[in-house]
Amino acid sequence: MRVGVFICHCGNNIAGTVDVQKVAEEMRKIPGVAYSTTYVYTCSEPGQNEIIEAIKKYKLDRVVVAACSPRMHELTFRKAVEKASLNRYFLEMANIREHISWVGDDKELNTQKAIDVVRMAVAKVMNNKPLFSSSFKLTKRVLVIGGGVAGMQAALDCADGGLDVVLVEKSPSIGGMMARLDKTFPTIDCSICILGPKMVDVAQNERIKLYAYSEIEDVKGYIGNYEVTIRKKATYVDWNKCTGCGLCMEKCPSKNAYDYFNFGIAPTRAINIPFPQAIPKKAKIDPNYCRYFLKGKCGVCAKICPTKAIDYDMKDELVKEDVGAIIVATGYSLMGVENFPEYGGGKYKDVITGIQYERILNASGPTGGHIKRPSDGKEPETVVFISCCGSRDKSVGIPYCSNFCCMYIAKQAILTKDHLPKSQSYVFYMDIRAPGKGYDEFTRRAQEEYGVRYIRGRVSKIYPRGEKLIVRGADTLLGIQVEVEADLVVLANAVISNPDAAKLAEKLRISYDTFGFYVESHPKLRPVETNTSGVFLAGACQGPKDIPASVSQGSAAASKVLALFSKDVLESDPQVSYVNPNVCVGCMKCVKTCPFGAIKEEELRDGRKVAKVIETVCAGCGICTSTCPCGAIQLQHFTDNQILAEVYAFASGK
Amino acid sequence: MGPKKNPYLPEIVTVVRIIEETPTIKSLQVVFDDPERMKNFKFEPGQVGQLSVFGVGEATFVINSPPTRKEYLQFSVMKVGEVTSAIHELHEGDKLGLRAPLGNWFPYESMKGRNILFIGGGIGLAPLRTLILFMLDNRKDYGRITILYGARTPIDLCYKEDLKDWGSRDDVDLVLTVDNEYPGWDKKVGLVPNVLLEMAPKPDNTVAITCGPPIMIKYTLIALSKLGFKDEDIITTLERRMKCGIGLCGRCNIGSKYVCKDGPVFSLAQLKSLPQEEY
Amino acid sequence: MVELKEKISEVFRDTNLVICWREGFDPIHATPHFVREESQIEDSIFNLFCVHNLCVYLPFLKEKAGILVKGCDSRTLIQFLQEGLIRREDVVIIGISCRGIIDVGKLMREVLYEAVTGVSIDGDSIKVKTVSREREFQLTSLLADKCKICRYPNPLIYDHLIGEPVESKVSWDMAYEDIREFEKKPLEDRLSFWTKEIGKCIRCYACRNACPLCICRDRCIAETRDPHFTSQSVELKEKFMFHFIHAVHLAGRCVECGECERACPVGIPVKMMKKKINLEMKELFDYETGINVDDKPPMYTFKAEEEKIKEHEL
Amino acid sequence: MERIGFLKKEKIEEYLQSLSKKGELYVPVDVGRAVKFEKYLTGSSICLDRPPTLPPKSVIYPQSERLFKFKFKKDEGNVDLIEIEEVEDTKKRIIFGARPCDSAGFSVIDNVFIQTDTPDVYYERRRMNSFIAAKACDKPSAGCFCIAVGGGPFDDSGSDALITELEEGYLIEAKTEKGSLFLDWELIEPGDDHLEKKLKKKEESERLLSEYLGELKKIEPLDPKTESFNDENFWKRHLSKCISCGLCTYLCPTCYCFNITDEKKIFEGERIRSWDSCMFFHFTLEASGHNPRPDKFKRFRNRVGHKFMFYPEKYSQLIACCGCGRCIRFCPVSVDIREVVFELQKPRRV
Amino acid sequence: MPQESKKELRIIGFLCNWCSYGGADTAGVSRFKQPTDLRIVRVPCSGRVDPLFVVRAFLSGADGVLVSGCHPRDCHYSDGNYYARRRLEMLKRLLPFFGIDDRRFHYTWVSASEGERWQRVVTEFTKVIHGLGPLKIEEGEEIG
Repeated sequence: MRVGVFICHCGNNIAGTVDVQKVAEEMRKIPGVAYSTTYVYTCSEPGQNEIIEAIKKYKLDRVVVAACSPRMHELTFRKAVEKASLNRYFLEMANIREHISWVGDDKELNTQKAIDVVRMAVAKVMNNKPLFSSSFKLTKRVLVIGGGVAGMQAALDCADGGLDVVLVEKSPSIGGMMARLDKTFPTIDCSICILGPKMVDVAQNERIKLYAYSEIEDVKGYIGNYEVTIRKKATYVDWNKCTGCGLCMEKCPSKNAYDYFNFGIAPTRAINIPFPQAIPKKAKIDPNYCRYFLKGKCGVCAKICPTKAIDYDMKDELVKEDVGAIIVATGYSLMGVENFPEYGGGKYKDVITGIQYERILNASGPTGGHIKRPSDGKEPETVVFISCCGSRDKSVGIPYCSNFCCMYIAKQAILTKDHLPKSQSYVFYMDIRAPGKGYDEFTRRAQEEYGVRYIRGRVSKIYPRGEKLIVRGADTLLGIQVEVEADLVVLANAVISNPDAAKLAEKLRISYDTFGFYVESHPKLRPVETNTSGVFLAGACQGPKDIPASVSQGSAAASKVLALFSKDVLESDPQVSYVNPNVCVGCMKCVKTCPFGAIKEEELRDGRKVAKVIETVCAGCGICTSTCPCGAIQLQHFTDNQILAEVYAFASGK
Repeated sequence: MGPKKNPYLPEIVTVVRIIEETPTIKSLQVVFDDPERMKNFKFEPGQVGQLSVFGVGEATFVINSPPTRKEYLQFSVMKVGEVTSAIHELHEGDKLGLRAPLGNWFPYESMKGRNILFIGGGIGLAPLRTLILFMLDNRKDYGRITILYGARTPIDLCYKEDLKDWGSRDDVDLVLTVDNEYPGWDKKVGLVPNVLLEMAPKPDNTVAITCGPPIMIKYTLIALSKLGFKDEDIITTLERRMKCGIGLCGRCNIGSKYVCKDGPVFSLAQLKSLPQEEY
Repeated sequence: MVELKEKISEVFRDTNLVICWREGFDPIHATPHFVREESQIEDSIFNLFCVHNLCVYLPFLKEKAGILVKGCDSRTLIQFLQEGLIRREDVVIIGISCRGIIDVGKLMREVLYEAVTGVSIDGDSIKVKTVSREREFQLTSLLADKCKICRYPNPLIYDHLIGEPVESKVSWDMAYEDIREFEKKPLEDRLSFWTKEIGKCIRCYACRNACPLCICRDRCIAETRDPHFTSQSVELKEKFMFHFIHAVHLAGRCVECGECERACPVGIPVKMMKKKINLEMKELFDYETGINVDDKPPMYTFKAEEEKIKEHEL
Repeated sequence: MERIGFLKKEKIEEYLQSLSKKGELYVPVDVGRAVKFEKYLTGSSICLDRPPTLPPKSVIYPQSERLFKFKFKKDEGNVDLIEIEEVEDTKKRIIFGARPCDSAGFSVIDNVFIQTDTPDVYYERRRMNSFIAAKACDKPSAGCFCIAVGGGPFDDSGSDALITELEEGYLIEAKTEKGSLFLDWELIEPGDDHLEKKLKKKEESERLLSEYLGELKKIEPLDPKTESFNDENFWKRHLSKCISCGLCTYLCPTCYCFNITDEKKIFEGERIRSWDSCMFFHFTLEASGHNPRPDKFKRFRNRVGHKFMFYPEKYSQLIACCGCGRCIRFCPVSVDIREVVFELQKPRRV
Repeated sequence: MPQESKKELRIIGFLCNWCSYGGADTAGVSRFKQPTDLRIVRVPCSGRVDPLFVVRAFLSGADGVLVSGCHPRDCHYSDGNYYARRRLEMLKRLLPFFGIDDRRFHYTWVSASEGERWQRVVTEFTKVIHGLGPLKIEEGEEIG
């Protein structure tokens, strides 16, 4: 074995507080180390060339670079050793900058620490094995989960790029949250007017296969080769026959069904089309309210339907789709009004949430766009908006900002004034967050042009007085208690993850944070990737974000998929686990603990049952290796012996 | 009597040349660091040595260069375990430990004047090579020399230089075979025991010497018996896990015989007198 | 005894193999008995010397088998089933309600290992005849330690049951009193206790091979160089390493049958370490080994919110 | 040259203290649930009333020992050099209180390790420098069968001195020249008067053992042609219960199989020889994964074969078993090697 | 921070690549000064840390062992730290049974952004180990 050790000065970053010459000398004494040197900037081109030359000149078969963090330059040096025809896994890095020179002042101790750490890396590299990736084919189809604006954008971009897309939407229509909005900030253009055409594009695109009112049942496989099972939920209406004429909805005698689309601001019929622009524009029965399902008789819709599309016996249907990549764009949910009892949420009808108010403002909403308060249908004169309801409130477990409330409050206040010129809006806020393009100007317009009164402070209590609601709070700027007599109170309720977000994440084997938002691979550099290769994120499922951000992410995820599919075969990461069938005792504990389902049972020719790793699914965490009692399954590049070699090298430094 | 020699102490040797025989087999040529020792070192064809990679351990290999050529000692090593992997990591100039010679050897004296049939598979040609070269260096002492050698693919054939030489000699019959058809391969195709049956060599005045993977040996022994070879005329060399190399540590025995000390060379007649074990 | 043989016969007709006991080389030793022929049934016994946990053979058996289990042994079967190491349909279980067995090691030490030529049991007393004399003991004084704190005298899983159910008055706390007592000692005393005990170890691996849950057996990492967790040297730290391997691999799996301790020729209290872990498993995960087939061994599962694991402050 | 002496019981401690000055003294000590040979320290209480759990084998043949150390050095050309440093142990060791079977065990190992053209210098050195006094057995212990394999409770082969415990003291008989080490003390009184008592004791002890063994009185070496030996079913029938641990071999005074492994730190290392057991799968496992003795049946067959067939074949019909009975007494599943050997010989007996 | 004494103790840390190793990097980038005793071994995930590595480190001469992974729910491999938490907790409770002070072994969670937290963990853990002094386990039988 001929190990080469290269100690980087990193200018003065390392050499300033570590005696790099001494480290190099100590390494030279180690048996098996054939060459040891220092260089000013090892990562520079001449620095890399130095390594390449040394490998050739001294016939090195292993390389240790002691420099900065491997998280920074491991790939750089792997490529360098590869240029010298060494397998890239014959490289190890010792981190003597971030972990030593930058955090310790004592040069002598730093040097000793560096000697130990580099020696440990030398010990490890001596146990390294060459690893080779294998290639596999991929299915060039993509699954997009969620038909909101992010998902639609992703689907359209993928389709434009020539990919077949499977789009799965949980609710009866695509459109998501944006379809419910009245206007969008800061341009005040009509939300459905800009979204509607996109929805139609999706419907009409031949490359997009839409499953509305469907959910993901199961995901099997791995990047390039997923098999997805989709549950098409029963609508009790044969959508092949339904023309969306709406006759059934008109005649339906169950008039008190909960209107999910309108967030329950007013009831709808048990058979309904959620909104006029719905795609697909098809009816569906809500069996929780339908008389036929509740009482066993009615059948009005079935009788009236001109195409005989009603089918009360319809069952959920499972379909399978093969795809090579998955874009998750499942969006977000909102805290319900009942979560704010201190504001009388759920108790006073005229305390509503921002999204409910959005529906009241909307021309296609239950009030036809006329602002009427829910309790008595009167036009409000005083409207109070309260920001940060739930958001940034550790006491309810939501420390984060919901991102867009400040903006929509300003928008809704402006619209209120437009609708009811005599009205006056108040906004209780903590601080105004308007960092987007044209955003700050927009909130100023609300105050300056529309006379919206912004009060910096929290509301402590809301209670009724006659027909009015008294909003009592503090004005922290003036340092006084204020009371506003309001006709309508709008709560900017917190954005939360979907209730089933965790379940879906587990099916997809992606990570999610404490709040149920999906975790990207890297917050800055890999914002739409997940740690499961082949699964990408777009929109608010990753965290609260507004429309432009969601749309950009939709496009970004699509471009990632297109880039991925530009190859005909994929290469697997060889840093995966491997089972030595001669050693495996077949206890299958690894199978049970693998978070990725990457290990299966296999029967050998002699009838013995052993574990086997599906290389392409294995993500390389090594849980199996620390689970396996007999050491039969080893995570390549982090084998027991590689780690133990470091432990023993650590110990021999005494 | 002076102090007894410590049989466990290796002598230091230096690797002078490494030959990559196949992707998994390397041959090492080593010389003793003590030039006197190199000069006086004596061994017989078929004897083995224990190579030490210090810190990793020892493993047994046959000295496959013949006693008639003593510029160096050659060992061929297939990469299978810890020690052999470490040996594969060696470079020219590296130091090793060696305990040799150990074990018995081919009874070449009693083979004089007889025809010799060598049957080898894969790295199993190694112990045969030492005897083949030895016999070629004493060619007149022996009758016809036939060598049947097989491997999985042409890439897996060892000692390609030797094979070229033997193939071109008039006084050696060389038959090469590989397990399956292979692009560009114009010699025999088939498993060694089958090719042997096809060749149907005459057992008269012939000694058959075979070495290869256990399964090949098993069927070759059957084939030879079928061809009428007497048990005394069938000679094989065995492999076992060995540690001490001097018949003490107790793991390489077959019945009362220790492969490291009483072997590794056995005639089929001897093997048949031992308890049945998997070879 | 008639009942025993009848049951074995019945099961044997179905399985062609019943693992039970017969008399061993002297009257105080029984030995596992693999009944593969009808004629062998006659030799089968069950008495106070049937100490072995016969389940140890099951995971390696390639055939269907009948097996005799005492209450404590039956937990092994449940643990096997939890871990998927055997299939329920491959075993026919003859359970035996048990009043306790003799600590044969203790008995041998009592008679200074003198060869025993005869034994007779009368009520609560046991007469042991050795080559030179006869001695009488109270049965309770020779009872195995595990039997004194037995909470499961009746098999928890069986197809056939022999004997009247036995009541146990032992509580969880009583069963783990020894561990809590030991933990009252200062750290240094604990270390020196184990230094002395583990110092005796000869790494014969009898504890490991007698353990029904040590399913690696031949592949144990205490003997390998890949992975190289421990060397073959007899240094104390290497012996410690072996016992840690043993304990850690049995975490949340040991059913406390005590076979490890019984098998140990030099009397190391090997079971204590596992009992300590079991105590923690109960406290941390409310998990007890070998009780419910549907339980999951705690080291192979998790909860996102662990109620009992608090983050450690420095 | 036989010399006899007598040591009063109350003088034993003083005696052992004196002995311990002549070399490293090992005596059987109760270490809690087991009796083990340990270095004698003032105050150690010697335990002679029961057979030691472990034979004193490890005193002369340690469970693990360093064969040599090696150091890595570099020359000017940065080439790794290796320096070997042999370990030479010339310490004098005294074993007091072995059993006759334990001493006989050393004789078995002597044949293999010393009577060969490549003697094991480590064992030989220790063996030559050690002095063994065996204590004769008064009564048979569970599983004892020394007389069946040519030994006896008062046998002195392999011992330098034989001790007989009498009521008032110990009769010490030197059996070799080295044995005088145990007698050359002022504490020792003339012993001839006690000889008769000893013979009586011997007779009694042999009678007890013989009665205990009943028909299992004599074990002959196995004929290499023993039919059942190659019959797989025979081994299945008798050894299904074996759990394949190494207890029998590690407790055996005659088992000597070993392993050699290297342990390395960064700049140095050592080659260690440690006990191994033929009952272990790893014992014969080859690097390729092939194992000529892959199951416990083949391994046990080899163990029985080694002791009762192969060894006798090589060493003039001597059996490599001293009949101490430990493998029977302590086997977790009570495998009885005598029973197996008898069964193997049955067809011939009938 | 000035070194009080140059006498270091042997502390080894197993850090998961994605969070804690990154956290230690962040601490470095931010120049958060730390005591120098700790030597870091990078592993992909805290779930890769076999409790036996910790044991081996102690038996080979470590005076303190630190394991750090991603915060619960933040595991790069989604479940690794959950398994680690159970196994390491088991070990932490087992060590004192053998007489090894459980304060010598600490496991915790540090994310890639928590440079300051990492500094605190290292500083305090090192202090704890210095408070306990070197771990002494008898050599026992010297090999022959």
